[in-house]
Amino acid sequence: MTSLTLYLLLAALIFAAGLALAVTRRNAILVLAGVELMLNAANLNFLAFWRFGQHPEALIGFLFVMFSIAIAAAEAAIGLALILAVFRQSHTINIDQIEQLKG
Amino acid sequence: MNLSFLIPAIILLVGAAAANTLRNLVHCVLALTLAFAGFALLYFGLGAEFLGLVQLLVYVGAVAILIAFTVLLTGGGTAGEQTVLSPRWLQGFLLAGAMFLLLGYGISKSRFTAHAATSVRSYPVSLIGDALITSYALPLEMLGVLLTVATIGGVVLAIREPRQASQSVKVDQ
Amino acid sequence: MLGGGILKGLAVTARNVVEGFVSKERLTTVQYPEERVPQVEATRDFPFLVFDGEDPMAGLRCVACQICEKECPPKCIYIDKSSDKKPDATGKPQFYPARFDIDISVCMSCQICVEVCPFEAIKMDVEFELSTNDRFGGLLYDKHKLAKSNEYYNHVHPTEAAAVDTKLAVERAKAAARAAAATQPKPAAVSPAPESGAQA
Amino acid sequence: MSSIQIADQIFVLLKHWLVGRVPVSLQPVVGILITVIPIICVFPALFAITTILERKGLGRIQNRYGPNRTGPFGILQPLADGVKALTKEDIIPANADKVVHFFAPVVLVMLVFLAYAVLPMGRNMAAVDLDCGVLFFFAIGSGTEVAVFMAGWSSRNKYALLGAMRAIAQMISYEIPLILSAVAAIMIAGTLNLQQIVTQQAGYSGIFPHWYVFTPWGFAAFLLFIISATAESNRSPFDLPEGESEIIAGYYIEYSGFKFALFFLGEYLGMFSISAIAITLFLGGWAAPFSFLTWVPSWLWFFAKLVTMILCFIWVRGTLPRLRQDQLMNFAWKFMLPMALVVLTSAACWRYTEGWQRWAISFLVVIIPYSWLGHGMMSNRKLEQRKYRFAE
Repeated sequence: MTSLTLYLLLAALIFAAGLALAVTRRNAILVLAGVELMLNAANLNFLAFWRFGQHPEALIGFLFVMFSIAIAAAEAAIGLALILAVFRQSHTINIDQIEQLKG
Repeated sequence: MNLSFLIPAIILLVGAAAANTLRNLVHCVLALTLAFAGFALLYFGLGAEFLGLVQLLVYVGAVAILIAFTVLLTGGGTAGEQTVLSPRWLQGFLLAGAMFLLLGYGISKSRFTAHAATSVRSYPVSLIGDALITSYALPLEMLGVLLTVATIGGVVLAIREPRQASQSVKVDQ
Repeated sequence: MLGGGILKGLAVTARNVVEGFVSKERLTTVQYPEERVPQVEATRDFPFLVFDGEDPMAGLRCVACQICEKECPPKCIYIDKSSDKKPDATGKPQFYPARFDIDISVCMSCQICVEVCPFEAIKMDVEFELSTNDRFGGLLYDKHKLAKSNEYYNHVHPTEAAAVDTKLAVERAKAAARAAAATQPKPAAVSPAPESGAQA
Repeated sequence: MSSIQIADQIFVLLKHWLVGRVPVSLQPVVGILITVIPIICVFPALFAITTILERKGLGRIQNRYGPNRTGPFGILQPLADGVKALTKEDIIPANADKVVHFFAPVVLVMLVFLAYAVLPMGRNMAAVDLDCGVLFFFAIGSGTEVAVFMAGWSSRNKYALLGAMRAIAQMISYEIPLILSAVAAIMIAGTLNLQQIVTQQAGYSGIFPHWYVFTPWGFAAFLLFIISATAESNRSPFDLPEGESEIIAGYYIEYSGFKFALFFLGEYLGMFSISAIAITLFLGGWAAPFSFLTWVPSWLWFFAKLVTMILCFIWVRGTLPRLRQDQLMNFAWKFMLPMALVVLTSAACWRYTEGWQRWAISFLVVIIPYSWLGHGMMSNRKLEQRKYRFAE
């Protein structure tokens, strides 16, 4: 078992944890948090492949993670603003109760 | 397996597990913050100091706080959410476990050739800067545009419509 | 220019600091136990009993008339009238307070007792460092503690005490003259003398 | 090695000598301990000195004496305060979230101390010579927001929560101009390493040093940095999060005894570290202010500058009244942020021009938007005699 495999397994575990968080919780904020956790796990994969890859000096995985973090920040800001807007509209953020669009 | 992997990994797993099992929303957010910090430590261990610090700055300093703010603004700071063991939890954890088993199976079956696994050398920041404004200039600019749009979008979404109350006051006068 | 006001404010505070070290007038704080502000003459806090002569108990002007006890708004004065009479400073037999207590933890320094006293027996003190470990007994003053000499009164409130002294001297001279007049024509009234003294 | 050099490097030499005494296997651990323990001792001591200095200084500003009863001239006051804080009962509110309530001050102090790892306190005197030291400092500094949030939320007190919300909003808002004005210096220095930023400012022309604060963009960036640093460390006039008169010490409100002392310590240590960063970025770090004073040891210069900065903070605290929340936010987003971007432009102009033009251009690039913005901010402030509707 190499270090790379260890990192990948850890990332897989965190990804699964993020998935569990996103699936089990009914609170929209925690669903978003689970998505963030999964994103981070993916970042960890990129970074591990960069580190143990053939050309770390090309910085490909590194820069990918950097852009990913920036995009995740934007995503979190927009997502939370959306949650706030929804909360103001329907006074709940339980995703089971937000069903106005149900036909 | 060395300490630079083990300690962050434990922090990370504890944080993720706590975020999954704790009932109080704010506790979940704090556990999530711990997990984010664990990621930053892992990045340090991987020799990506710069990214680890960016992770701290963005996730711990901004995203976690943002999530906490939203929790408080939506009134979730006081009440526990639901019981830990419900059918939905069971389903969710079964799904996640299946996901992990699938990924783990894939990883264990793959043949990776790990290079430079032992010598962890951090790259100078100037190298990153050079790469960002030469070969990655376009993504960087697009990212700037994206962040600007996101800022404006966030403001537009979260801003309150001006209240009607001020008009009625004027009528009174 | 934006920020000019901040610079002006900084200059003011800097001047405060520097001048505080240069001139003593800048620092208005009085370093209390070492330095004291001189008390003005009209200072008053709690009442005391004036006595004439050497012996505090013998010379108390108080005749235990209990007016102050009745007038005291917070009811902090407690007087037991004596059953016998003793000669006062002028030699006349008078009642005297067997017990005269003031609870100065209750006293509100209103000076009403002083104003109602017909005998100039109770006056306001200037002593303010009265802190004690015993909050009940330590602040309940009996007549031994309350008795202070006329000289002390003259010392703390010179003008007021001088006026009181001259008034008392005139009254006593009148009383003496009346007493002298009364001794010659035998049947004249002895009783009006204390009354006139009381009304004066 | 001359005696001047020995005096300059005395702590470094001492550390090497001490580390050389112990067995080789223990050397890394001992080396770390010898680096960390002085930091943990010196800066809290400086905190103790600062509290008495602040109280006496504020007193003098307000024409008072300040504390002068404990020991000669009151210099034992910090000791008395410390004993009082340590012996006080530690009260935890019944409704508080006990775990989070306990960890909030711990996290705060830990993060604040962590920031000291990269500060160069003298030539070769940084605990860690990190390649991206400035980024490390700001990343760690942003973590303190979490501690503030924990303190405010776990107390279950509306004032604590209000104070924490205010503090976080303020810290996030002022972090942007703080980092942007630091970026101006980083851009000119061309490095994120704090030691190298100091060496970039090392030269002298005549007797005057090449510090960034003596350039037009550097001066503006320094002012922006200091204003943001004041807000970031929650000091007056930006002390809304703990406004005593309105929200009763904010997120500290439910803390007593030693935990309160920890918060207090954390706040002051944050101020010191951010002053140290300002010194490093703009005031030449441990370099001497005049070329003929270079014989004075570098660490002495660092601490002299640090104490000067602290005195300036005290001076400002004694002068300016507290802002209102809307004024605070308007100032951050409508003045500080645009000015930080302008300063960045000015620094870029400085970077790519030569001779006297660079002075003229970068000066104009700063001063024109400044007067413009200043005029805009002042124009809607009509200062006139206040009218009282009911009092007259």
